[in-house]
Amino acid sequence: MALTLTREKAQPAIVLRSPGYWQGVLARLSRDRIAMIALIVVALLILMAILAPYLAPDDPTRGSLARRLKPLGTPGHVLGTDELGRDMLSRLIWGARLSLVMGVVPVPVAFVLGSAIGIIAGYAGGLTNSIIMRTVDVFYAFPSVLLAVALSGTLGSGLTNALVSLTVVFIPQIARVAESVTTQVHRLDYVEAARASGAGSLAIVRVHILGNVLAPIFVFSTSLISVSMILAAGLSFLGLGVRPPDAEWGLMLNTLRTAIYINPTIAALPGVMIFITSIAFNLFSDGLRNAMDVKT
Amino acid sequence: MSLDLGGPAQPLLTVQGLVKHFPVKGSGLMRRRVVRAVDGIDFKVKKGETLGVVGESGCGKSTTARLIMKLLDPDSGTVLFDGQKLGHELELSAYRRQVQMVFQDSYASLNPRLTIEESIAFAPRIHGVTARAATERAHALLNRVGLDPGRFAGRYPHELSGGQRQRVNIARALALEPRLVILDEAVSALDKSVEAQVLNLLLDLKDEFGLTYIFISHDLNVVRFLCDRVMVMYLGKAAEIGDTEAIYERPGHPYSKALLASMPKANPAERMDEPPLAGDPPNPIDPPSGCRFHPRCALAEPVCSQSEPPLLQLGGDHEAACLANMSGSGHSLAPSRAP
Amino acid sequence: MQTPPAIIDIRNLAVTFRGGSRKVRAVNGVDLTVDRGEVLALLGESGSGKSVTLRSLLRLHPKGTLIEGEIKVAGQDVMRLGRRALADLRGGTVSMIFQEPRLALDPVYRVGDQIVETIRRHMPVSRSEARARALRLFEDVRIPSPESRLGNYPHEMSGGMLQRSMIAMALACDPAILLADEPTTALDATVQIQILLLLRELQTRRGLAVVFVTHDIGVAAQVADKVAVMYAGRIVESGHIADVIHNPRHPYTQGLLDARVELAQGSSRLRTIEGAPPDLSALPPGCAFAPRCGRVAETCRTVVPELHSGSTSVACFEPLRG
Amino acid sequence: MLAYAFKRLLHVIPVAFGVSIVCFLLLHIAPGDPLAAILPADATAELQAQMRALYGLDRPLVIQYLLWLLRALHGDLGLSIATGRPVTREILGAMVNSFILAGVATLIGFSLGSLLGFLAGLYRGSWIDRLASSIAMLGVSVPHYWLGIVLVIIFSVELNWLPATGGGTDGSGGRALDWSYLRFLVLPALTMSVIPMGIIARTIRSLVAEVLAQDFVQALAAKGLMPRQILRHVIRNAAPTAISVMGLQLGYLLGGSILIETVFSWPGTGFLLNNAIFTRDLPMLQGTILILALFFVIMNVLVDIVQSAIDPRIQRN
Repeated sequence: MALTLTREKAQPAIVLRSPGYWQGVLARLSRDRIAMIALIVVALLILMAILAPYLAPDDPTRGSLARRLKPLGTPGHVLGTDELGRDMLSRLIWGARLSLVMGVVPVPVAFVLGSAIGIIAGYAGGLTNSIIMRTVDVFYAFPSVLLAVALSGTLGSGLTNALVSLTVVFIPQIARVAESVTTQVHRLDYVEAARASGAGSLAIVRVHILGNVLAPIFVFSTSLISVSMILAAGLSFLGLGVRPPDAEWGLMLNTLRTAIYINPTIAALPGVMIFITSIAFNLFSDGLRNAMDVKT
Repeated sequence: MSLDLGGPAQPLLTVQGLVKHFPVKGSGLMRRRVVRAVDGIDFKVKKGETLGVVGESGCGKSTTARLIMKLLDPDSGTVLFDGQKLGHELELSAYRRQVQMVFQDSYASLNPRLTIEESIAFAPRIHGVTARAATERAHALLNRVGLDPGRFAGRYPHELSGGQRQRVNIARALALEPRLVILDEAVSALDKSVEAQVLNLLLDLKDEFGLTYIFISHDLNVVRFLCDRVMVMYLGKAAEIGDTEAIYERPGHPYSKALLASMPKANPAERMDEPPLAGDPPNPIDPPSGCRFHPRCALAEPVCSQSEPPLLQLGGDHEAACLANMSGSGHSLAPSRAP
Repeated sequence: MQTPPAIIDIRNLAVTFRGGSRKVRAVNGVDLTVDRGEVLALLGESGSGKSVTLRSLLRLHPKGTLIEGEIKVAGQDVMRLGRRALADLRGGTVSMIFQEPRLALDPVYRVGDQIVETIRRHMPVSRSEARARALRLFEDVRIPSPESRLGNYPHEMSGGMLQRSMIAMALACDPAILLADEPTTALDATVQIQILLLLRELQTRRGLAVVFVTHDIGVAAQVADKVAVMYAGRIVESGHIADVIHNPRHPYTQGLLDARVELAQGSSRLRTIEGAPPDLSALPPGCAFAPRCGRVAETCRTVVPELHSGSTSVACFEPLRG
Repeated sequence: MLAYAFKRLLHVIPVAFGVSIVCFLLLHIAPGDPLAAILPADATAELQAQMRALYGLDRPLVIQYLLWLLRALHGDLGLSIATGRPVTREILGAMVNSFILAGVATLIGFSLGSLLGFLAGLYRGSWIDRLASSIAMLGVSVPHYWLGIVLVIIFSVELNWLPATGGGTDGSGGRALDWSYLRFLVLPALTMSVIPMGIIARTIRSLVAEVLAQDFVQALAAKGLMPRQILRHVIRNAAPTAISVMGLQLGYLLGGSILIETVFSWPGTGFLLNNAIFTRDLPMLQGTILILALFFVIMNVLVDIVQSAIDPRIQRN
């Protein structure tokens, strides 16, 4: 049965190409008005963080006890001043830097590590799966706030420790999702067919598994950014994140707590920033989930 | 390109004592229950023939296919391909180039993120064919299964109809130039008019490439049309095996007889009055003792629940596992012991 | 000559689904009558509109579906029924069984309770009376040890048993009409014939009118008095089952019958209908079968043929035989 | 059923062991000498060695762990460095307070969340859905500790209706079912209920949509049931999952109560944890984390068992 096929000149002049999955996702996403607004808000926040030195009207760390807790609309201090007389607007703008870094960075790191762990466990199955997943289960057995607090509580405050703690919190969550989708995909007929054609594990994972599991893991991970923002600011709020006098929204919320009787509006401002960021990430993640057509 | 090793008389595939049990999820702490999906089957597939495998849900047809494909590891039993023992004389990767499979669900068996040509070209690429040559082969195969590569090569599975997708799956299975193709309910999900087109295509391809088929189906009419020989399975065992005409004309097992009689005739004048068989196919967990068919069998006698009938030759290649055919079995219909 | 009015009378039914921006014309002008005690098979392939036509009799379509035409069932104008009256009709006068009984029963209620619920919805009876009635129904559909089976959850029953339960539930309130949507397609061959024979027996005993949707000519031949063959949302041929099977007049019916594998035993290839059914969101202007038809004429491509009666009614400009 | 419960409990043992190991190791990843807090700064090497031996810190890690575990299994988690009282007793006292707060918050969150979720799921795509979904979205996005501060500003500082911080009858730490006690509970419970409200609403919304898409719903309509009667089936189908999500939320709230309890100075485990961190009271820190994590683990198991008991779809064997 010599394959006469290859000798035929069957190559068509033009092959019609359908738009691929990711093109479709982008198209659907760009039609989702709410997701696009959320994306713009996120972009503006990031821009604000990058351009903080140019945008902030004042030095965020220099204050004067003479002008403590000035109300909104004070000349020269549009958003008032904090308990040490530092300009609130400048601190909120500068605060975006540490707040975003603390809130966002753990998620991509955990995405890479968690996906790797979960996909390996899901693809290998059997004993390897059991060993990996039971270990993951141990960390998953801690409520996320508790684990983050426990780790940074013992490691001590500071940016790096907070980042490590948050990453450790999210790895098992992402690994579990990755494992479960990988196990599902692994059972599908097209993976069986690929195995049946003699493909090795690496080729199957690269061609057939990754393309089909990354989307749901990615969507899940983006939904964690909002959680991470709240948690990161929460750590700083507890005094476990960045240390004063650095500007960070959670920490600002903490230090301004004493001011709620004197100038409540000012005291609530940093939380508004956390809230906005968290909503924007959540809305974008929801839009992404719809655009990617990921179930649950 | 692998050569014909043992000559035309050597069976292409020989399956001996194949067994596969699955543990039941969530079964008791003390007693592990198992699904006896495949419980000791032997059969041969001759070169160039089409072997039909028929039976109801839970009879082990699909498990058998996956065992042959080595997608599952058997608990015991051996598979010889062209006389070579799989795993010993014949390496798995070499075997897989020669045996391919088409699944029932045309959608689930194509990667939704790959274009049609990528799906077909995947296997040749794995086996070292250059990207360009693999794509060319994919286009040629698409052409051969009746899909214009210009229109279909760059599309994704969800943009095709069920019949078109199944043609793609056939092209994909042929991309490695296999000798044996296992068709696991490959046309069952298709509409009748589409099914007819795909069946003709399968016949054409078989002639053209000298293929051997194992055709798994629950549709006895299709099996009769397509297959040279048939194996009837019931609860993980072969009830009967033999030439298609022999089985359809003179079924040797009461189950085969009932199964054949259950096919509705497309003639209002030939309506049935009594169902040939009562009850549902039983669960392959804890199958009945003795002959597994005895609780539903019209010929069942006490002996049938006690001893398990072996496959017994009825003449030529035709074998059936029924105590009523076995002299000295103790069944009242059994022929008297041969002199 | 006064004939009693048909129990089902559909005139010029059209059903349009709105899937996003596209409009899918699933049913495209169907006329259909079924008499009391008569079994009609709606025969067709997927996308032919047979199932949609069936569901129209109960207006069981997703929100936003456009239904046009007249539907009269047991003397009631289904298109004009209010919410309450429509619900009274469903399950009371007209009931339905489905292709996948496992999916059509609520998984978290016992099967017996689901039947009791149906009975008490339509009949003013006590719980225990309804229970007794459910038990009798289970005996009628010949479920072994019916008493204990009433207490089963759906997942504890086999496919054949579930379909029997579904039939029991459908007959619970003595309907005049039973709608069956491929009720044996998901079942094994030996079970399928049991269910078909059970349906036929119950139909005769109760004098039911049945509309039976199927893609399988053999199944239709086993149960139906009359058959209507559908293609692309229209009926292309209808008549007594024996006439249609033995003397098909529409080229599509002929093609379907010719493609049967049973006929091809001994020959090397099957006879097929070339091509594929049309896209329902972009139907051709004339006969929908024209692009695949061997007898196509000029008119076929521009004008939609009406259903003309003869030995069987056929919608074709170039019918076979008379 | 019992067999299932038993099996599920067996499965939890390795996880519980793992949790104990993590808690034990926490002490050892802590920077600095664990004795630094109790030893005077000018302690002699001899005294240090003595203390080390006393606390078993001179033994191999594995032995230390086993000894610690053995004591923990007997309910002995050591003495608090800050107060000198047994850690176990301190935690159990605080646990009751945390449980009351988390329980009330879960109830509020579950009631509101279910209502919003069902409305959104049943009227999918309508303005009701959009409104309910938006509220749920705000619920899952809000930094709840900030919301607590805002509520304090409004109801304590501005309106002076409710106390800003503290707990117990008139802040004394006692418990009674009267206003003097409950008024302390209102703000923290409301604050704490917001996140579970959002999560439960979102879960139930998609759950309802999932149930409505199933074939049997059409079959229910086909047998003549009115929308209200169909709704009963939908609720019964969604209930097992909804209840298990509620159980998990209770576990989360209890384990994650530190932020809210700190904002409101509510005398629970979170508050205890916060104090332990800042006084470097490591036995207390370790003990609290261990107990909370184990509670969460057990909560998970209970949820599974309850779910399998009320959901006939789960094979019970």
